[in-house]
Amino acid sequence: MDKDKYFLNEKPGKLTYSGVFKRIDDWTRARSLWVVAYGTGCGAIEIRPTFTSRFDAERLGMRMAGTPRQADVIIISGYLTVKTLKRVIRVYEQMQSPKYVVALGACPINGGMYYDSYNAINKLDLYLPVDVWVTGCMPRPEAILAGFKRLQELIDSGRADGWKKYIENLDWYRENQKKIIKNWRMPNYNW
Amino acid sequence: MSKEEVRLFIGPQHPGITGNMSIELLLKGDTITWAKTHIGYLHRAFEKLMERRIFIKSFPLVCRICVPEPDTNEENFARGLEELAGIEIPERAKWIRTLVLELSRLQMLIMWYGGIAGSMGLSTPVQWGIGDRDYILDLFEELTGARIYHIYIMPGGVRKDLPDGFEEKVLRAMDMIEKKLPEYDEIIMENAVVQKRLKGLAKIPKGWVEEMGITGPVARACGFPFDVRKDSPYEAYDQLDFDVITEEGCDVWSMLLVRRREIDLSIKLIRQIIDKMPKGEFLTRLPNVLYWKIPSGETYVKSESTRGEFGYYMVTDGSDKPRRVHVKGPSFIHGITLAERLLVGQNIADVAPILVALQICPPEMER
Amino acid sequence: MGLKEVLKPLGAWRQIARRPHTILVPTIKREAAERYRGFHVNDLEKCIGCGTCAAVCPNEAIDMVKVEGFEAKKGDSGYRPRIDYGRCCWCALCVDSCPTTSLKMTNEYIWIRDVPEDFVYIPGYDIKGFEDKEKGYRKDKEHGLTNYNRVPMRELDPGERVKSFAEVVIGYTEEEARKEADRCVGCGLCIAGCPDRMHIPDYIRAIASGEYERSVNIMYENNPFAELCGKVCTRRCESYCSIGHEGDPVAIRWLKRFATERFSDLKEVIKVRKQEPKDKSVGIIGAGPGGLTAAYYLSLKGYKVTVYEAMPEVGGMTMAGIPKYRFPFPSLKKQVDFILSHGADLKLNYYVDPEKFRELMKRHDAIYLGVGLMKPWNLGVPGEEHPNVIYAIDFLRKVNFNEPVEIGKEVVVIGGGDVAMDAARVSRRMGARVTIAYRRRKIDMPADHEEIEGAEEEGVEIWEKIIPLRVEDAPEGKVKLVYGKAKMVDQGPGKRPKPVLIEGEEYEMVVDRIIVAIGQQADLSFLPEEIEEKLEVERGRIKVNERQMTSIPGLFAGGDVANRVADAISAIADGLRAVKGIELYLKGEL
Amino acid sequence: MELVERLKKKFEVIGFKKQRKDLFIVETTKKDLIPMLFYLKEYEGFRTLTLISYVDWIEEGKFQLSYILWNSRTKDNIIVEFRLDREKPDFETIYRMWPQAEAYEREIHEMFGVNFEGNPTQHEELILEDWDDIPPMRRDFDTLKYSMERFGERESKSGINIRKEISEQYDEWRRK
Amino acid sequence: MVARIFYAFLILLGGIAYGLLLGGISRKITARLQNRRGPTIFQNFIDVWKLFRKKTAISHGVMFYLAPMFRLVGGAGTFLLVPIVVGHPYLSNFSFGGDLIVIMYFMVLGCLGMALGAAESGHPHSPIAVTRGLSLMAGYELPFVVSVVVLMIADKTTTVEGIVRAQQGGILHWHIFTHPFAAAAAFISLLGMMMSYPFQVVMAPQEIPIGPPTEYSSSFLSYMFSGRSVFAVAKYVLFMDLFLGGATNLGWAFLKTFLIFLWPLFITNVFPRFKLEQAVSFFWTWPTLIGLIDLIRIYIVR
Repeated sequence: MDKDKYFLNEKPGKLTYSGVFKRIDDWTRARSLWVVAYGTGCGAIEIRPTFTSRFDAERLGMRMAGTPRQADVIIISGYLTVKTLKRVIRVYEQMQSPKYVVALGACPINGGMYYDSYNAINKLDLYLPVDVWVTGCMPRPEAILAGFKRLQELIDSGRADGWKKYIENLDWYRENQKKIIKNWRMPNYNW
Repeated sequence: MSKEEVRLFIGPQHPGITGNMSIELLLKGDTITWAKTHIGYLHRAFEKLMERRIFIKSFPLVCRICVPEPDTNEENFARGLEELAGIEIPERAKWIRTLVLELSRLQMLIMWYGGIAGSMGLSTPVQWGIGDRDYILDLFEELTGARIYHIYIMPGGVRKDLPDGFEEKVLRAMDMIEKKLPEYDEIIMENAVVQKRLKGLAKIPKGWVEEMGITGPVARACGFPFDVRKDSPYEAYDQLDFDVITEEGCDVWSMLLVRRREIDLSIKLIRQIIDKMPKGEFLTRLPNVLYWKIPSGETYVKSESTRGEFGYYMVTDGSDKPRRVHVKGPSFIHGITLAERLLVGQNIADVAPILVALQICPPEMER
Repeated sequence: MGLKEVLKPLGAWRQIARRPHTILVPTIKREAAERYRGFHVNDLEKCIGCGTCAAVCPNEAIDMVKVEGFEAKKGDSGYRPRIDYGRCCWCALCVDSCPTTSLKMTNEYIWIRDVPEDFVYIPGYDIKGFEDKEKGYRKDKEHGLTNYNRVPMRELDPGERVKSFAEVVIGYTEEEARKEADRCVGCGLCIAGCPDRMHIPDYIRAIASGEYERSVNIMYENNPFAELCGKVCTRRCESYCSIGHEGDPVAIRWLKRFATERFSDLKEVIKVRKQEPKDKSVGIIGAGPGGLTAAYYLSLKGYKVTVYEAMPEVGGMTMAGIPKYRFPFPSLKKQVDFILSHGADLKLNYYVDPEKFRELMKRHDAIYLGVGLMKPWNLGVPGEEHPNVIYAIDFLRKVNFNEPVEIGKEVVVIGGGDVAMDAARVSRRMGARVTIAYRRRKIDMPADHEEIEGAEEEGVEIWEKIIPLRVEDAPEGKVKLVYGKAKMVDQGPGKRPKPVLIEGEEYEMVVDRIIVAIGQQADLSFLPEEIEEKLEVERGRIKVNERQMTSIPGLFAGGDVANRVADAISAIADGLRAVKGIELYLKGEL
Repeated sequence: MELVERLKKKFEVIGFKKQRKDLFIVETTKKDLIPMLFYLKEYEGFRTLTLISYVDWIEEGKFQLSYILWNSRTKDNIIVEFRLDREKPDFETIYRMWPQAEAYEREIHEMFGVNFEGNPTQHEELILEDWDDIPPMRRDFDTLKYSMERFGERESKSGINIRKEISEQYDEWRRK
Repeated sequence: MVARIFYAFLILLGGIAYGLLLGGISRKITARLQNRRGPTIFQNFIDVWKLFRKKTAISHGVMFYLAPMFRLVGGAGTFLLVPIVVGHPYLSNFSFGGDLIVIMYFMVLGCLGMALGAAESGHPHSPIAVTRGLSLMAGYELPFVVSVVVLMIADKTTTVEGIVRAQQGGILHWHIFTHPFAAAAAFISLLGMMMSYPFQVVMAPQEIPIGPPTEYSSSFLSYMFSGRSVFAVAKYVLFMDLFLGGATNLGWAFLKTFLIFLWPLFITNVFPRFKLEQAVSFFWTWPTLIGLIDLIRIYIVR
């Protein structure tokens, strides 16, 4: 089969919702956040307590999804190296809309401890549309949960539209991504 | 890669991997015929960053080298600097450091104990383990002011004294964990399916241990009593009474046994430490840290982490920044040299338990 | 696999009867630990903007920014730390190294935003609602990264001191000096305190790393009297020291003394760049520290310099006014010799009168007046002309020049400044019982507190709140001081309380000598009339512009005669500034 | 006979230091390194290779390679090191002696640019991906500059260095 | 007929809802076992709705699209063939003579459809999981067939309804008591059918996350989700009919299916998973042998 046919290259059309459905959609989306199981950085160590018995994020309807296809949220847990960024972009583009990005820790905001490292990016929002930023190093599970609470509020009120921004400004994001990922061997994903 | 072989990547985005790394496998049916470890997803260039930071600025940096068990790094770094700068630290500091190290080992082992079950799909003890580990993190929070990155063992001693009543709290937590452990054993060690799966799994040839530089619980599971705490005692370990735990099975089950017994050992050691903790000063005053220069020299300091021998090779050149700090994490050998060889011939289903048993921690491999 | 192993795991279901230990965050907010390293708070009033936090931050997360309402003032740079939570790693090194302990951490830990730009934060200025949290990481003063304890300076025993004019301060050993110098955090706030703007952090750092020659060279860049300053400087800088807010300030003076005293031959140590000779000449009236500083730098710049001094020795007030137990003569000689070795002419015993002054004006292209304050203020009470009432500077000069002076057995010194202390301590050394009488309280005394302490250790009595009313003659060659007591009247905030005489009470004391040390004034009688007319004088001091030039072109002034601070280091500063002014003037650019 | 005496007899020992009671540091030459490692492994009981490390002495134009060995019987560590020409950093592999050396050498090749002749995998990427600059662990590689150029920095930084600022203020005063 | 279809549709919806609810309950119970609170029991409804309304743009070919439908149809078919309340005009569903064999065929249909779709998805995990799933199916089908054959021979019928009717007349007439070994074999194979640990080799997240549905998302996943839950309910109902004497009204049906639902849950949370070959060899030895005891007993009793 032709490789291109596997992946739709054009951008999807706009989705329109009518009032009630949109309301229900937002409500359920806020309460059913599946997080892709990808510990991208050191924050992964605090994600474990968050999702296990002591803090139990499942109370809020969150659970780990083994594959990006089924996930709604990707947690960028701390710094991102260039090598991981490539995978993260790939994971993010494999996720189905609507999808959200939560950035944990100081590092994705402005480089954090690794502001001068040649292998860690400094500003995540250049490459991915981040919906909620939680600072801390590492953010405690309480802070992570509060961050998710914030994300839920945003989704519930229909304001978490990072994924739309990503589609609309795809060229800009791509340009930034390609600037630091030198060997762009990635398929053009559909959404 | 022949026609009937399938190439499969375990990781980096994979619930069964022990961190942000990946293992490339060639499969023939369910059997692995070739394995290759890919790392670098967490490479932050610590060693490079340390070369351009003054010594005190490296101190918050080093604990991030191994995320689940940061104190080994802090202790190693501090001890190396003390050796090079010729600083004597107070007796109490040594004991507090030992306490912190053992607490840290205990929390890691409890998490690991649940984790080995989790690698086979048994998620109940994972939840228990990480939940109970949190009580030790609470202790850390009270002692050091942070849950994960303690930034506590600084050159010259420790940063703060034990808070009031901390000893009792530690003992209470130890009692609680000790009471909980039989339940873990029931569901993990005495579980028919776990035994069936782990006994005889991934036998390491005994000759590999010294040849490859395998250390820590993996070496001890092969019958080699390698334990830095005993071999070249650091901090207060020479004043503690304990035996090196070994098992003869060389398989994952033995590694499980060794670590299970080390949980008991850690609890025992913590009790001893609290018992023998001397009073007094806990920090020697450093020179002005902003301009601290250390005479030129080189050294290799090592300590026993949960995963094996953790070493710091340090070279100073008389300036206020280290010339070179090379971190030797035990996972480098376990994760690359050993895992690549050990996985060959195993079933795909056993990859996760083997990786967990080797306790591969990617951030310390690539630093 | 036996049946036991199949059934055992089922025992885990016991757990279901227990209460889960889940903490219901974020519904329930959990308080973090007592020393949790959470978000920062800063006491802006206490903070001095020294930037130590920014220097120690491993991530360059801390920026120093100007904050409204906090202007640069004494010991305060006017900057305040701004923390970027996109950089911070919560290591609390900033807290541990904050010299004033104003920067703290709370145990607050939740900070969530939708926009990444919102993570920049000026603690204390941006109100976030957790400012008054009690718990959080605090600096432990004993175990922080700042060393608050000064290495004590060894001194002669007080009993030993009064026996001779030997130097009181013994000086640091090399080890002590390096240890003391190492306390400096290098913030540079002290530079603002120094009238001469010496590169204090630089030379202290050089001492700490053992590079003494470099250290002295740095000092000589703008102070040719470094050793003098190392012994007798009023060390305003130390009151600016950031460490001094919570502990002892770095002993800048003693360190300077240590470094300069190490070298007996300054010529070998100090590398000067002498410029090619120029055909302009400058006259300097008064060989005090200011004048000699100007002479030093002008001669380095290649000008022809002539120094005119009325006294038989150079050094001005430092020679005549400072007792030898503080500033030994050989030390002065060493420095003056070095300064003069660069080509300046010296004319001693050259008393300038109006005639000579006119001549000098013609002879030289520019004149620098560094005449100092040689005329003592009068007490302003009846009976002051009594022969047993002497003036402190006269007294000190006579002692220093080994002229005979008789003070008897019992002396009262009136005044609370450094000169009063010197007079009192010199009198002690001459065997008298000394009392200091001061209008205000001891804490109000302008004298250096170390001097006051030293005086007290040596057995000088200090009487507070005493206002002399009149001086009367007393039998046996003694003199009687009649005085009243004062009460302190508060003058409102920011002003020091005023002593007001309590009417109706009179006391008296009979002593051998009354030494008056309430200040000096300028004696400008040597100026020709036409110059004196043109010269603007403001409250007893010659008015100069920022380049030390008086209202008369080509006539520069500095030192005590022109500034209000009246100490050696500001005289040196004036001299240094005048050099630049003179240089510009002679080039025709001023 | 002491270890150093035995070593000196057989090999060129440039420097020897007993850093701790269980840590020796031996400096030798490029030529003698591999024989010495072999001797230590086979005859002295230093059977385990713990680490291969590298130091850049850029001022002297040398690289230093340090081999840390461990003796499981006497519990001693020994650091065997030598200096390599920085211009032509070629050396030989020891992975036939110790299998883990393969990965260590691969890392050194990647981060430091030393060429280990005979190592079959050293050209494969281990940590970095698509690296196109000089090997990053060399001291002449400026990581801050690289990071700022490539990853940028949030504009919120004021860029004020207070110490510089203060001293500049006073420099201005001095200029007056 | 229209009414019957309408009611069947309603029953199907009810079955899906009940399945989702049971899923929610199982999550809650699991959470309690794991020392935590867990989500609300309605969490699965929320998940399904969210997935249903999520966008998707993944395309791997027609079979890829159809697989979830196969799954749903397989589940719904099984469910609609098993009588919930025997004799009830609507709740006995579409059961008919000889339906037990059809049911067993339908139970395989879903898996096969899934296998086809997953194989189309192109993700390497999916084919591995599919081979595993099919092997496992071969494993657990054997003891199940053995025990069903026991029942068919014992009751001399091939209809579920017949088997239910044969168990009437008191609790001791239930097959779980009359044919305990066959029942044991069937209940062990139920663990395999329900993909509960230790036989969870198909979706093994630590090995091949997460098996066949790896590439599926959005509404496909929600179909799969509801298909799976209705399939589970169908199995519970079938087991209730086969071994617990069926139900005379909905109340009993809920109670008995709930009891059956607890059984895999009881095992799944305290055992890790077998390897595939371990699982298959387990099925082919212990439960099959146990089931054969009853088969032999029936012949001997005869």
